[in-house]
Amino acid sequence: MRVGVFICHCGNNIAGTIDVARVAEETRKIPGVAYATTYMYTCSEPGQNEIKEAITREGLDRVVVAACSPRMHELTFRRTVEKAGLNRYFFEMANIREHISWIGENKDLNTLKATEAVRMAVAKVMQDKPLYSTSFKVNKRVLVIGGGVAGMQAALDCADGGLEVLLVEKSPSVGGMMARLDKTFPTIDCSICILGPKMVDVAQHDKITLHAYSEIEEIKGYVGNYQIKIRKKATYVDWSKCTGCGACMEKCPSKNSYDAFNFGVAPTRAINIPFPQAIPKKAKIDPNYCRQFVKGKCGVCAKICPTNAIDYEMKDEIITEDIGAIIVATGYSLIDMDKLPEYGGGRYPDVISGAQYERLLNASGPTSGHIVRPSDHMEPKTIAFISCAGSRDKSIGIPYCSNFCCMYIAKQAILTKDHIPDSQSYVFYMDIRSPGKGYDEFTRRAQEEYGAKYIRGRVSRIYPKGNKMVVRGSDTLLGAQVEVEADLVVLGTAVVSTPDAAHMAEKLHISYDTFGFYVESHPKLRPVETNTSGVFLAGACQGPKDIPASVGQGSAAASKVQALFSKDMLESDPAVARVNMNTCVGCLKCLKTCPFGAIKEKELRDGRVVADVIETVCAGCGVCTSTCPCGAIQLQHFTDNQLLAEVNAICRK
Amino acid sequence: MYKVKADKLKEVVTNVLNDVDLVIGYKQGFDAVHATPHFITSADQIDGLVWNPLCVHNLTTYLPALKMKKIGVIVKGCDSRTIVQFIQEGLVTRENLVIIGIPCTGVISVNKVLKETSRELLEEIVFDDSGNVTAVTGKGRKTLPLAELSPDKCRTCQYPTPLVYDHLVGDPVKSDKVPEGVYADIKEFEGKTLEERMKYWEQEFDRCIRCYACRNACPMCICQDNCIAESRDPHWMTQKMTLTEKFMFHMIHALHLAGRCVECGECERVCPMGIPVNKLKKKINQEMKELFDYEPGVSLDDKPPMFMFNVDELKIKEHKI
Amino acid sequence: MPEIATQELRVVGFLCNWCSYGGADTAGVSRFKQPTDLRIIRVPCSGRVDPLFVVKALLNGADGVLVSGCHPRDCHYSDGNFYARRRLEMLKRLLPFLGIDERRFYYTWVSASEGARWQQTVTEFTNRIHELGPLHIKKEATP
Amino acid sequence: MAETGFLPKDKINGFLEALGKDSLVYMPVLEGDTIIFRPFSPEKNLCLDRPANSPPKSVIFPQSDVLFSYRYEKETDDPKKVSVKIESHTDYPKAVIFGCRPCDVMGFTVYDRVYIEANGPDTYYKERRDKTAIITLSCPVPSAGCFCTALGGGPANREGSDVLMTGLEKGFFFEPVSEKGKAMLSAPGMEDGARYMQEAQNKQQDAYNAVKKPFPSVSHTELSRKRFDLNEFWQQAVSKCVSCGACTFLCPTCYCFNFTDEQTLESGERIRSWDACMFYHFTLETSGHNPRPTRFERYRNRVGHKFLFYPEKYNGVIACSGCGRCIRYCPVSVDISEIVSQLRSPE
Repeated sequence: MRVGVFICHCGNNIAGTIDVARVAEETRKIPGVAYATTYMYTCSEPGQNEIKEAITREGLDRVVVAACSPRMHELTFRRTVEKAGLNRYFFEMANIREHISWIGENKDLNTLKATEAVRMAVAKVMQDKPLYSTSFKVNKRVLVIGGGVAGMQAALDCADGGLEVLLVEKSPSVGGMMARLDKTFPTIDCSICILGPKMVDVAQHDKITLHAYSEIEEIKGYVGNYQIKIRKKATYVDWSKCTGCGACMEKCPSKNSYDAFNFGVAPTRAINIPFPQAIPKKAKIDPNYCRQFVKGKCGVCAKICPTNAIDYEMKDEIITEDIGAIIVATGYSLIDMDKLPEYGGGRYPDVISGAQYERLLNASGPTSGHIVRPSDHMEPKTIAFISCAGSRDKSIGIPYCSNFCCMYIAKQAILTKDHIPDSQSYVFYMDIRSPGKGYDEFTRRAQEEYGAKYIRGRVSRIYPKGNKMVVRGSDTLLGAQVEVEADLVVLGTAVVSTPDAAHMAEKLHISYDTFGFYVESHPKLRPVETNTSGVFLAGACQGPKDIPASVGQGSAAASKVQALFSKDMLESDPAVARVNMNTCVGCLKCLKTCPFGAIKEKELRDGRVVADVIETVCAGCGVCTSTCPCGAIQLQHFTDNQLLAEVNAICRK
Repeated sequence: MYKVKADKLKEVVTNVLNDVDLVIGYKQGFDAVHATPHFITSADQIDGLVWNPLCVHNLTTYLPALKMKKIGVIVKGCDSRTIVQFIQEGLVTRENLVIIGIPCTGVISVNKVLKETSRELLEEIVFDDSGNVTAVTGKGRKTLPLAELSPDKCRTCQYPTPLVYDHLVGDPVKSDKVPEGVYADIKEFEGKTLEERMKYWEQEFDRCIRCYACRNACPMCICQDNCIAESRDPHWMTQKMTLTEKFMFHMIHALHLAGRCVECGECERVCPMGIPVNKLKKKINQEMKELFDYEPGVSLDDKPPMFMFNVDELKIKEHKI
Repeated sequence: MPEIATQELRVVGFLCNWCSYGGADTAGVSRFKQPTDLRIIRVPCSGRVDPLFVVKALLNGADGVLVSGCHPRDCHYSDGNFYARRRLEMLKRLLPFLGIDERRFYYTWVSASEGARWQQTVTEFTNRIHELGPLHIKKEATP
Repeated sequence: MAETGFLPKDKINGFLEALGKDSLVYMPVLEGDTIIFRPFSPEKNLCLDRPANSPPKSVIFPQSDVLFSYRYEKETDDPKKVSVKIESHTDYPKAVIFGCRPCDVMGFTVYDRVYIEANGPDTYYKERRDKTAIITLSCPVPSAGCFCTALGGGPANREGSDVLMTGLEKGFFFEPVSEKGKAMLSAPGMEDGARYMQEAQNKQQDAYNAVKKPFPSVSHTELSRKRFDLNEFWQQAVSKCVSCGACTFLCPTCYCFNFTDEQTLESGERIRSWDACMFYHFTLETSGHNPRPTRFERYRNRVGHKFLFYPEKYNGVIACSGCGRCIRYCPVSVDISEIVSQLRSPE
């Protein structure tokens, strides 16, 4: 074997605290090493050329680069050796910068450690085997989960790029949170007015198939070749017949159904169309309230429906689809106000959430845009807004900032003044977070032009007094206790992940953080990718985001899919588990432990049953390898022998 | 008593033999104190069947290799745990098994008998219904209660009656041993200092000749011919007879049995060099019970703890350095 | 091959590529000084670490072994570290039975962002091993 | 100069210490319930009550033996040039095996034919063999499974030993067999043995009569080839075999080995280690094919080698000393003597 070793100075980053010449000299003594040299910047173009030339000049068949972290440059150098005609897996990196030169103070010890790190890499590279990726066909259909603004943007961009899109939305209409907002900051545009057209495009685009009121049942397969099951939930209305005339809704006798779209600000009918601009504009029955279901008799809607669309017998329907990539845009939820007892959320009718206030402000909302307080439907004159209601509060496990509350509270303060000119808004805040174009100016306008009183401090308690709500807090700027007697209190409730976020993540095999937000591949450089290839993120499911950010990420995810689908064939990563059929005893413990279901049984001609790896599904974690008692299943490039070679290189008796 | 059971057993086997390829039982071995596995494929072999405290072997060890055949097998309470574990791990096909269970009143430890008779050649050994054992040598006869001659596993046996069976020969027996007793030997050993323990294992393992009797007699050692102790790929061990390698082999054996060892004690019984091979596995089992409230081979619908997990592990706390 | 400097002991670390190896990188980028005894072996996932690797290292000259993976729930492969946790815990509880001080083996979770936590882990563990001194296991055997 | 010697019981340690001056003395030591040959030291628990669990064959034929080690060396000027330095290890010390049994020693005579006489000496074996003196103890009583007399041996067989000791009431009666043996008569504490001769002979005769004979005698020509080749016979006989190596590794006459090279980055060793025909790997071919895939085929080979192939090659000598270990220590009590008698009985 003829191993070539290239030790990088990295300017002074490495050479400053490691005697690289000494390392090269010691390395040269290893029998398998035919060539060992140092180089100023190995990752530079001349540096890479030096490697290529050395490979041909010295007839090297394996290469070790001792430099920075493989997480930084492994790919770079793999390409380099490949260009020189070696298999890209005949390459190892010794991390002598992050793990040695930058953290060790004693130059001699650093040099020794570096020498051994190189020694380990040499031992490993000598055990390396050439690996070749296989290519497989891609199904160029995209699944977008979630019909909020991010999901719709992603769907439209993919569709406009000529891709076939399946858009699955769990509520009866697309539009998501944005469709429920009154205006948007900082331009005070009518939210639904700017979103509506997008919703219509989604409905009318011939490349987009919309499955509203549907949920993802199951996801199988791998990038390029997923098989998914979609549950179309029973609406008890045949949407192929429903014209959305709304007659049923008018006549429906059960008037106290919970109105999810309006955050329960006011009740709705058991059969309803969530809002005028709904897409699709179809009615659905809520069996929890519908008399036909609860009492077993009624049937009013069925009688008056002009197209006989009502079908009380309707059942959930499961449909199967093949797709090649997935964009997850499942959005966010708001913290349940019961979790904020000090604010009396849930206990006092006149303490409401910012989201509910949006509906009160909205012309097509339950109060047709008249701000009235829930308890007595009086018009409030004094309104207290409380930001960070739950956010940035470790005690309830939400240490993070919810990103856009400061802005919408400012907006709501402004709109309140528009609606009720003689009103006075108070805003309790911890500090105002308004980065972004025109944002800070906007919060200033709320204070300076619209006279909202901003009080810096946490609210300690809210309690009723007569027909008022007393908001008690401290003004940290004045260093004094303040009490505001408000008619209505609006909480900027914290943004949290959707209730089934974790469940969905497990279906998708993507990771999620402790708060249930999905984790991107790299916080800086791969913000829309996940660790599962073929699955991308858009919008607030990855963390609190305002509209432009969500739309931007939607487009980004779409462009990632476009790039992925620009090829007809994909290459599989060859560093996956492989089974030695001669030594596999067929105990199938690997099959039981594989996190990805990448292992299946296989019966050989002699009747023996052995394990078999589905290469494209295997993600290369190696749990199977550490589970297999007879070492028959080996994760390529991290085989027992390869790791043992490293252990033996440093543990010698 | 044993005679009666043996006769009943022969009846059962006669019937079972009609619908299986093979029944595995016991017959008299090469001398008075040894029984030996008896592979019965035809009726004329049934007469050779014996049942008495010499029937120490765990016959289930043959089952995984015969997975494809229809087998009848005779099991004691302890042996039956192996089958339960096999089923948990899907290593046998229950439908292909006819399990003939025998409620067990204890077996002998050949080694203890030999010690008691100062290793004189044994001419005869008699088991009477009062639970006494009489050993006859050229130098005379000696009678002792079976309890004193039984292997340690019997002395703490919790499951004298098979946990799974198709036929039960004789009436169920209840255990009169306290569960706390099971790991008494482990606790006692832990009275030693670290240095003493290390010294102990070094001395014991040093006797190992790597004949792999412990491995091959072990019913849960499913790799057998593909054991990594002998393979070059993966190359975990050399063939050198250093203490390190012997130590390593026994660690492989123990860790591969983690949460799987049913404590039948065969590994220890068959070791020609008298190494307490079962001790490590018992220790691991003790921890499995503590950590996951799991005991191998006692419940058909358990799952072996090393091949599953809980997102929140109640008993596993973060460690301090 | 220079001999191991006398003041150093042999500490082996198995680090998962996605979290702990990254955490060690972060510590490096932040120039968090650490003892130099540790030798790092990179594995894709802590679930890849067969407890036998730890045993092999300890029997063959390591004085301490450290395994570090992603925090539970944050595993790059969603479940790997859950298996690791069970198996490594089992080993940690077995070691003293063999006469090996369980403090010579430590497994923990360090994320790619926890450079400081990594520095602390390496420093404290290395110091601990130095307190315990070299691990002596008899090597020769009689024929 | 006396023909025989007598060593009083209390003189044993002194005798062994004297031997230990110029050689490595191995003696049977009791550890727990196990007797194993260990280098002599007065603290160790010498035990002659019964045959050791494992014979002392590893003294002359080690279970694993580093035949030679090699080191790669780089020429500093040109890192591409590598030279190999080989170092062999044959400078063995003088050794004495004390207190083994006639059946154990017979093993060495079996090896001698293969490793010394047959096709040029195997230096590693011969060196140790020549440098080792063997003091054998005649068996006072047979152990379970013993059948040496059926194979032409006996509890007082002298073949291969340098001295035969017989344990008497007050001490040990020494009968030299070789020159090495004669020399020991002048060892410290040794008396003239003449007056103990009779007592010793009686002892030896009683022991001889006590050994059980599964068959009067056996020669490879008497065995039924037909039955030997019959798979059903073996399936019937050894379907219970678990295919471990206890029988072969405890066998004083088994001498098969395997070679493995163990290499680190700079150096390596060639190791000869015992192998067992009972192991699957023994005949496993690189292709994955195995001519003896089943356990009974492997056991057939074991019996065949001892009772047919070896005798055929070495004028009728049976390569089994009847020590009975493979019977005593077999996990499932496979009885080779029973199988041989079945092969012997007429078809």
